[in-house]
Amino acid sequence: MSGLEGLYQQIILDQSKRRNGDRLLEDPDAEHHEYNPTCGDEITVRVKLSSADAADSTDDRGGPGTARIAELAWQGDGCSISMASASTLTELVAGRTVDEARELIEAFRAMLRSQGAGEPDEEVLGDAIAFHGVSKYVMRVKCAMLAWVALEACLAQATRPAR
Amino acid sequence: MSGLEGLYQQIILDQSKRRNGDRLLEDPDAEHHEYNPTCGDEITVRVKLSSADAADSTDDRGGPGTARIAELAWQGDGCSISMASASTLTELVAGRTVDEARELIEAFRAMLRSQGAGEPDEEVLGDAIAFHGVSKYVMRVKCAMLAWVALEACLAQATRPAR
Amino acid sequence: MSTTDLDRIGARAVSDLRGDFPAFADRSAPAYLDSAATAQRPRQVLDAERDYLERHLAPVHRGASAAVGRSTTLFEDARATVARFVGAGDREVVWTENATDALNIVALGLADASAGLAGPEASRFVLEAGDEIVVTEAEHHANLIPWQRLAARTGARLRGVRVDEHGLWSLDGLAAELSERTRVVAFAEVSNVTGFIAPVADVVALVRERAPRALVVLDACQSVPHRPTDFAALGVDFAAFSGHKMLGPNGIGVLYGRAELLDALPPARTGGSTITRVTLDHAEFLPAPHRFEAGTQPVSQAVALAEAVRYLEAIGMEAVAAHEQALAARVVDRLASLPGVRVVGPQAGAPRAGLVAVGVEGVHAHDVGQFLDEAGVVVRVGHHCAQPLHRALGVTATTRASAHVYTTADEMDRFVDALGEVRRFFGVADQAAAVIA
Amino acid sequence: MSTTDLDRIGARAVSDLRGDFPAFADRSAPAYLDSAATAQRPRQVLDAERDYLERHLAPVHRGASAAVGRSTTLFEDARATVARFVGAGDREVVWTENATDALNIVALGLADASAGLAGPEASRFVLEAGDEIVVTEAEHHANLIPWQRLAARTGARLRGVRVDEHGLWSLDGLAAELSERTRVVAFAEVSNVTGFIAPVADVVALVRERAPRALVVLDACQSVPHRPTDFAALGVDFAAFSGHKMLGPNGIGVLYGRAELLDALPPARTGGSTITRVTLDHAEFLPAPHRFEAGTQPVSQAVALAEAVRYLEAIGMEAVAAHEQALAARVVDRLASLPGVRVVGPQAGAPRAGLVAVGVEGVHAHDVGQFLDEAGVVVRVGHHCAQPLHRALGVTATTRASAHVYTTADEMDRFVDALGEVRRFFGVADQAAAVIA
Ligand SMILES: Cc1ncc(COP(=O)(O)O)c(C=O)c1O
Ligand SMILES: Cc1ncc(COP(=O)(O)O)c(C=O)c1O
Ligand code: FES
Ligand code: FES
Repeated sequence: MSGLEGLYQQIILDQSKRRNGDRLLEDPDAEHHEYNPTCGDEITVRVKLSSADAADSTDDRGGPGTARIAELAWQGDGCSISMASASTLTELVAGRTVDEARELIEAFRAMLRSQGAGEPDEEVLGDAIAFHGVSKYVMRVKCAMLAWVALEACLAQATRPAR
Repeated sequence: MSGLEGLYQQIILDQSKRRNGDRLLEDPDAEHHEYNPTCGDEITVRVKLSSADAADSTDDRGGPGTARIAELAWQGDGCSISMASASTLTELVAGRTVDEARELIEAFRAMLRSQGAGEPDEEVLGDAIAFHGVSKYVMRVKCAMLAWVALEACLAQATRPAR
Repeated sequence: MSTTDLDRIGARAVSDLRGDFPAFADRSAPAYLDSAATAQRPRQVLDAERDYLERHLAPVHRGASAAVGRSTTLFEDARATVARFVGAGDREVVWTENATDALNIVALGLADASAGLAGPEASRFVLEAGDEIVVTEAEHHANLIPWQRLAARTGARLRGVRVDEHGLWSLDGLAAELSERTRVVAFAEVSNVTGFIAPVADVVALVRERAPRALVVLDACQSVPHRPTDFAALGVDFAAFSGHKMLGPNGIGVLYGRAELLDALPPARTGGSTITRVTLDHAEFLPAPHRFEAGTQPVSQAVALAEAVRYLEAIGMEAVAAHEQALAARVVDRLASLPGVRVVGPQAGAPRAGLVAVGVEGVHAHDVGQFLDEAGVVVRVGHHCAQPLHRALGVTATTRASAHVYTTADEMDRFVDALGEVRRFFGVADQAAAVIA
Repeated sequence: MSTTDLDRIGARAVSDLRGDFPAFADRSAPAYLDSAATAQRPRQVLDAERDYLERHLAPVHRGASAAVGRSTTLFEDARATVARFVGAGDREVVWTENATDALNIVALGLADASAGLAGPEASRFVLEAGDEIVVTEAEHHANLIPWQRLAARTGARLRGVRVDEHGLWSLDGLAAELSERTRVVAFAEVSNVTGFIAPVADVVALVRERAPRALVVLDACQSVPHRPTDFAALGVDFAAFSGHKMLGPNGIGVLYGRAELLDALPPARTGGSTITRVTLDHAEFLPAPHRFEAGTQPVSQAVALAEAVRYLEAIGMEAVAAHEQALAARVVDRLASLPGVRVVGPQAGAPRAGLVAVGVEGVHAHDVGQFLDEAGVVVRVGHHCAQPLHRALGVTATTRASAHVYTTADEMDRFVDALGEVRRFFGVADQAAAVIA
């Protein structure tokens, strides 16, 4: 796969046009605005959580990490990578618990920092493995991370004890 | 003559100890303080002029340039070159007209800018030719010029129309 | 101009001149079309700096040794060479870190004068609430934010000359912003985005007439490296440019100022070598240029920059300008027939400097840049440190190709050709575009 | 330590190490004993910069190209290397023009915070009339005048810790100047004139106890190049040093600051690359370090400085300190028996850094320097940018020899030997001196 096709896989080009989740979410539980200083692009991510249900809990802490992401939506503009990444994120996190989402974000970050090394785990990352190619392009890693970092900030906000 | 002996001719070492003119001159017609930023040394030159006498005038302008330097004195401290140069200057200018002193200063400056080239004119410069060697040492030219530049400023002051 | 003409610069073939640049030794290297950001350096410049470092390195202006004398002479000769190159006196060239630093020195100096940190000699630099600073909307952030800060520090008001839909401002637009209250007019001689060449002499005449109390500050970053410059003839008060855009080193820039202004402007940055007498409580400053040169200066860089100047002078700045402008004109001409590609700045036929920024409909500039990069064409994408301009153009980012002495027509052609492919790759090409590409 | 030991530095013979330095290729070259002003550079450092310029030169942090990616990675890796070397986090190292610039950035940032140019995050930087800034009388002008200007800008008062007849200050003397009103304590870890090594950790502890509102600013210009440094362990708030004194290039210095302080300090110099969003009227700044790095940075210099760090690390900073301090100690010992020569700073037996400044009775320092120069010994003469200290010592100027990794015992001996001749040459030697010389 040539460099460019490795970066812009068809699924990325498609997602960048599909823009899943590109809309206003009213009354979010958390919202975060992220800015990419290298290009000036911005994104605002908003989430709604459904409160933790004991039966849903995967551990016995029953803490805020067991709440579920009921809805994620975003607004913003950026390059095809950032838009595709926001769209993919929207698909992937719906219905996950906060802890699960955090693990996903961590795995995504690790893949993007790999500089092209290794094979991403499709079990964990699902369609997000399409962004593995981005990790070879240091200047574009931020594009792929933009929505994910914003979600991370939302989750921190939403699960902060004093909220 | 080795480099060092060319720079520090015996006459310079002697003059630096003799320090002709190193004293306070009361009620000067002009005074100027000069500072050497490379080393922090300073000198204050003061002069008294005797008013121009028509018979003394070398031209028929009879302007301020024909006044005579009755006395020059200085106070300050510095390296042996600057002290010797002030001392030599004191000896050389006494009794000269302002115009003559200016010519002397210009000749001295030209010699110091020569970077060692040429032969200085003893007729014009007298004992000051001993400073020819300084012209090869760019960092020391200012030392030799210090008192002379101060005198130049005094003369400008003293002969300024509105004084 | 035919492509054959485009392959010559002054008396030399561009292909021959490229032999001076180690960066182009590998002929398969991509086309480097980002010289407006930073230029490549000829061997002569690299060698001059290395020779200084290997054989003459010593402090300058301090001490009595012959080594210091030699080093000082090289340093001050470099200043004289650069001064002559831009129509300045030796004392009118201040070394800075870069052009940004140079512009800050002026803005911060005015702020200090306004805060009473200088004597009566600096009274003409004192700004008061109600005074005005005029910039254009097209300015690089380096020639905008320092003025915003000056406004905040003094209570003065910042006014922006608006740009039209191509990003261009006019003398009329400028005239409308000028008044007795105007204290600073700051603008770029050549825009790093639009390639617009400002009529500097006309601006100066207009300012002197309409805003007699204003200082004219010229951002000459994109002009000094590319065209003949004579600050004295232009009549500006201050000007700034950088070494690294003119085949010289990073880490050095120049603040030009008319001698009597520089001698009176308080130095924003203070420290060793700027002073005469220092007590624990007080310091007195040297005249210009040394009052601004705090601490150990970029000496090896000054020596190398002087060599860059000699290199450019050997080509001839008229020839440099002609070469680069012809390349850009050809790009603009060719792009006129490419659908979905919008050229920012002067349109086909109008004068422009040797750079061309474009927007590609439906494709983000960073994706365009990535595509071009893969096609072996290194361009700059982004807001080019000119966010207000881009906002006025209605885009976040553009894609810019820029030329220098070593740029070939073939490289510029590769830029245009690749632009012709980009929309199809990203699946946004319309019928018409598909036909042409 | 025997001279044999003095000819080794860590695991290497100094004579072997000198082979790395092109400046010493000519064995008849004079002894270069002015490294405290600026150091010579090893081939490794020169090559690293040239390699970057020939093969990797491209802008950093802007654009999407692979070239920019490579250049950015080299640039940020260099920052990480330098950060590790001084016990700092990557975000705690800001590139500056030189150490002077770094100190100015702190002082100007405090002034801006005090003038209301920053948000509530900068409230701890706000100085008011009646607040106090404490420096020592021994400071380099770079660590004095910026504080004078800050005092003038804010109405704060500058207090100076006095030095004794050798030019030394003490913890007690410092303690007497501290209070609740103290907002800044600025001092050099190693004096460039006396060679005094300040007890930094003790100073920090004292300041935290007596002056809890004070920021501790360390001038590390003469320490980072010569001894192991760990700013985090020392607990200082800010620190400054220069590349050119540590075998690296001119045109680059470092401001260290604790991350949370740097993120809150307003940037004095503004422009491209320091910002997030910019409108015509307003700009928002990035976190540290980028908020301070306005305009095109000294990228090739950063790459070279990182190589200088690796070079020093390969020797080992403990070994560097031991070598240089042993050379200086030996000079002080030998000078003790030379009449008419007064050693400034710590006397024989007391710890001192690798430099020795002297006064020669009856001979002006510049004449001493000229004599030494002719004897093939390059030293520094003057006030060494420390006029208040010299005034306290009762002299205008002194003569200083300073060592670096490449300095040999023989070179230092030539300094002492020539000093033994100088008074006779200028006709001021007394009987005793004549016997010894
Ligand atoms: C103690 C000290 N502080 C500050 C400086 C200033 O360093 P620079 O000139 O590199 O800014 C120096 C060097 O001259 C120094 O020795
Ligand atoms: C028009 C213009 N002004 C100012 C600058 C700033 O120059 P530097 O980054 O060298 O300070 C640039 C270059 O980026 C520019 O193109
Ligand atoms: S270029 Fe802006 S987010 Fe990708
Ligand atoms: S060294 Fe100061 S005047 Fe000569």
